[in-house]
Amino acid sequence: MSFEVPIGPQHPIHVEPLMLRLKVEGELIIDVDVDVSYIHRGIEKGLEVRTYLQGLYLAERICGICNCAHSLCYCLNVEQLLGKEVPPRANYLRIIVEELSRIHSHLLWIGHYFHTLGFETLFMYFWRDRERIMDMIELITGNRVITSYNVIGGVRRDITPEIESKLRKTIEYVRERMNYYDKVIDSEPSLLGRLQGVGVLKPADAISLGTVGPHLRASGIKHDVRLDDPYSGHDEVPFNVVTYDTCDCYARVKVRMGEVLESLNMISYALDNLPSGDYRLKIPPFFKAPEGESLSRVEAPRGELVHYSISNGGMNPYRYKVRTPTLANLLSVAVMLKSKGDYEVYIADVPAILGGIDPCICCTARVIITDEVKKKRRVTTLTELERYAREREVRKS
Amino acid sequence: MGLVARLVRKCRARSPWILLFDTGACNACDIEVAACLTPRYDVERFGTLLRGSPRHADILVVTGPVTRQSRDRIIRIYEQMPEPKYVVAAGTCATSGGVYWGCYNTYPGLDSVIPVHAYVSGCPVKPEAVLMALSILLEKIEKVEV
Amino acid sequence: MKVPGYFLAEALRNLFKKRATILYPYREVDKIHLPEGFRGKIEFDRSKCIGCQLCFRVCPAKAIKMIEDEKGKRPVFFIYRCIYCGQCAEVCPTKAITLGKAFENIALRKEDLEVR
Amino acid sequence: MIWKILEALIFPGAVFILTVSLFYEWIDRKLYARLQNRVGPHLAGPFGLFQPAADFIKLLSKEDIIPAAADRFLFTLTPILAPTLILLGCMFLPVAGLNGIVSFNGDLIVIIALMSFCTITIYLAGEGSNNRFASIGATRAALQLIGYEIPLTLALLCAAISTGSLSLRGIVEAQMANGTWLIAGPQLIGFAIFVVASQAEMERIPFDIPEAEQEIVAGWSVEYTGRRLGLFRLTKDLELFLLSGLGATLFLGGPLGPLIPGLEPLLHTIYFLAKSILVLIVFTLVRTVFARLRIDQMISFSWKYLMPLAIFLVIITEVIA
Repeated sequence: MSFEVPIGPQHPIHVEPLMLRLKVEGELIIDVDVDVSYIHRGIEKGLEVRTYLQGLYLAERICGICNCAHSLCYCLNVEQLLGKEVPPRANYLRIIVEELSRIHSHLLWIGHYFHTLGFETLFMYFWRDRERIMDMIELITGNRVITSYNVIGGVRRDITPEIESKLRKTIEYVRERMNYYDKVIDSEPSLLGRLQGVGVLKPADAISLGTVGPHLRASGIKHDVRLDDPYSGHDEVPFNVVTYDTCDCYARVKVRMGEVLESLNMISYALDNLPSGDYRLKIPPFFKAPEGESLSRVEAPRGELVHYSISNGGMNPYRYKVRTPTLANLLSVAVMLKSKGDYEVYIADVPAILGGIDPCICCTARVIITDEVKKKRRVTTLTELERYAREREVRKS
Repeated sequence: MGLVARLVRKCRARSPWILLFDTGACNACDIEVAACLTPRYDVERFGTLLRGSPRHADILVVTGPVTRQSRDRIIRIYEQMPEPKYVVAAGTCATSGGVYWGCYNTYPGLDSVIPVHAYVSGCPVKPEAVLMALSILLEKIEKVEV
Repeated sequence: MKVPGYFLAEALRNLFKKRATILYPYREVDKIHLPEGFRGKIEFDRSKCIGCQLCFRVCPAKAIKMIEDEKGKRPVFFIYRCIYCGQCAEVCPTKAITLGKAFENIALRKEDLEVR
Repeated sequence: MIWKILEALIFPGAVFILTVSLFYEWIDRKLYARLQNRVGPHLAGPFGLFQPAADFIKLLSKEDIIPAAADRFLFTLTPILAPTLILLGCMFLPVAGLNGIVSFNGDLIVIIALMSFCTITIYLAGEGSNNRFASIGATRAALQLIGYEIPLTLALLCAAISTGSLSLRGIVEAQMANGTWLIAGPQLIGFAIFVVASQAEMERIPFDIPEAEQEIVAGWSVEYTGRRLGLFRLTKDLELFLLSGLGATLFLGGPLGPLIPGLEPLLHTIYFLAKSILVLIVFTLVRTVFARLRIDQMISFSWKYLMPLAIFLVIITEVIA
């Protein structure tokens, strides 16, 4: 006997409204359908009625956790339209804040992930140590989460030597804690039992489903926008791409742990080699962008983020399109959640697998298919989207 | 007012269980409200527990502008909560829609959908502000002013 | 190496450590982290304002409305719409708008959240 | 007669047990918070001492909702039945003196039976509320019973075998006669099994599978509001008292300790409470350092490791005794 269990829109598994319709047999999940439409706000349309400057603040609020990546991507996009190059010091400052927000996002995710697995104490410790990073972000940018640090033509504030010394101290503290937590994760059997062998995604599947970011790297594939298509001075700051080849939830935790350490190294390097000079170009609050189109890519904490815009020479973009990493990753969740053969998925694995991709639904809900003939708007379900992706894959090959 | 009624009011003010619902926020307010649970802020000092089921909760903390899709859900969750219940609109988007003006899928503020007892402005709200809002609301609950 | 309860030592160590909690709304008010340059509630100096409307035009949240008073045009700020981005303070030519440190903008009625 | 009734109602009976079990919840929550480097409840009374009581009174005063789809009979019966069963179990504990309020040969078996009945009540409570999460939680609670029930019984049985008595009084007296507590010796293993299995009985981390918040919201209690929920929370507190008291009685000698003539009942109570708080601290530490297991992992853990260990212990105890 199978019956349907609705997870969401209000469910402690995930604070954001996300609807998972699970078809279960006892404790085993046999089918799943994902609906992410609860959070669709119409941001892309909203961007078209704002000036470029106002749009920056809306783009930043597509997602609160990866706001730095979104605002950076928006700024790169508009700077590309305008044909402006930001000063080198601004690039380094952007890297520092971007990596800080990556650390904050990863710590937040790891902590919350353990919370969903029922390991409350580790959740508390991770979030306690994350507060140090939040203090640093607040010190540099003036706000804890939504930083508003990147502006078109550079960054908003400079870093003082006083801030720099505090930042270095925090880096040392966080690095020490990370090394300790790494040991905890490797030695606690109740935790390993929930992580190892759960939600396996083979590298070939990961590519064909179009996953990005740490989720893809946990399947052992070396892909990182910072390396493949360096932006904002990332070609000058050395770093390693962390990959792991067990392809399960354990690998996803380990990859993010490794990335936190890498980001700490990048911040130290950027602080050591901070170029002097100006940190912001003078750009008036109201301007018209020349006609054309531009595309920018940024490695957000959750993976590759793409912004695309068309300008028709006006004060505001003619069309703006955002493709967020969670949308790419959600497809793989639907595949990983289905029990097939000896690969069994229990209801208890839903937090582990869904959490494993670091879902950020507020980035995601922007797929609406408009039926021109029937004049009806409907939101695509994930199964349809998955089918669409597969068909396209077939067509390509 | 009788002794029992005063005791009950005091107990209500000392044990507010909260339910967090996101009606379309950008996640920033969510993580800031969630950060209240953690060691630095520790909202359990007030006796607060974060509950998963609306049936157990006393205070509904809503973040984000109300989207069309989640409007019915928030009303349903509000109706599932047992009396007496209170609603806190956390963040600028929940109080007024904030930066999402001109987006076709959002409502102007939470109070156009369900009654709201306390507004916290901030983008995102600082966890300290959430604590302050809770303590103000609890004081008012004790004196039966909301 | 799998060790059940590996975490116990750290947890016990934290039992005797000082708490990480700031007892904020009642005590230890000075311990909260409010750095220089924190973007809080808008503070407005009427005497410096020249009524140029720049803040009204750049505001990304439509939190500013222009009204007429006895000295001419001036902005009104609706804190319940404000997103604390600081753009108005940045464009203001006479620095009449600054961002203060007040972050507890709480009200039981919406009308209380306004800066005039 | 009057004396006996007073004993059952006030001290060391119902009122005392309820107060102490609320106090135990406070210890549990506060210690849990301190282990996580937090403060924990501190506003309700000194150090938040009245926090559980405030929760309980608040829940009593809230609106009472019975969902239309729920079974009214079960929905009304189970919240009353569950705390009653556990409270009855607590009556057997030798809180003040060597005897419980009720004491007869074989009361250990009765306690075990009452705890199983309580789990069955919880199963009915979940199924009666006719909600998908609640029925998954209820099924998990029943499934979990299969896992921990036998090891728990065997662990308690070993204590009975090694002292040669099936009554709590007999076990305490045997420990008094021996001069050592049962935990010193092979029964240390029994204590370990007892701690693990009682975590499952009380549905706490790592075995809080039936009410796993992140998976099935609040499990079997998802539809209960107001005073019904309050009674279920009270059941959890009473279980905390019952199991920590049981552990203290069987393995730590219960009310035993150096006595001053004339003050025996008081000293017995103090020793009993101190030892059961010690067991409670062990429970809390276990809750702090583990992640939640999956239901299949839990069952296989208890059948692969706990069961053979318990049977092995029975054999050893039999050989020694």
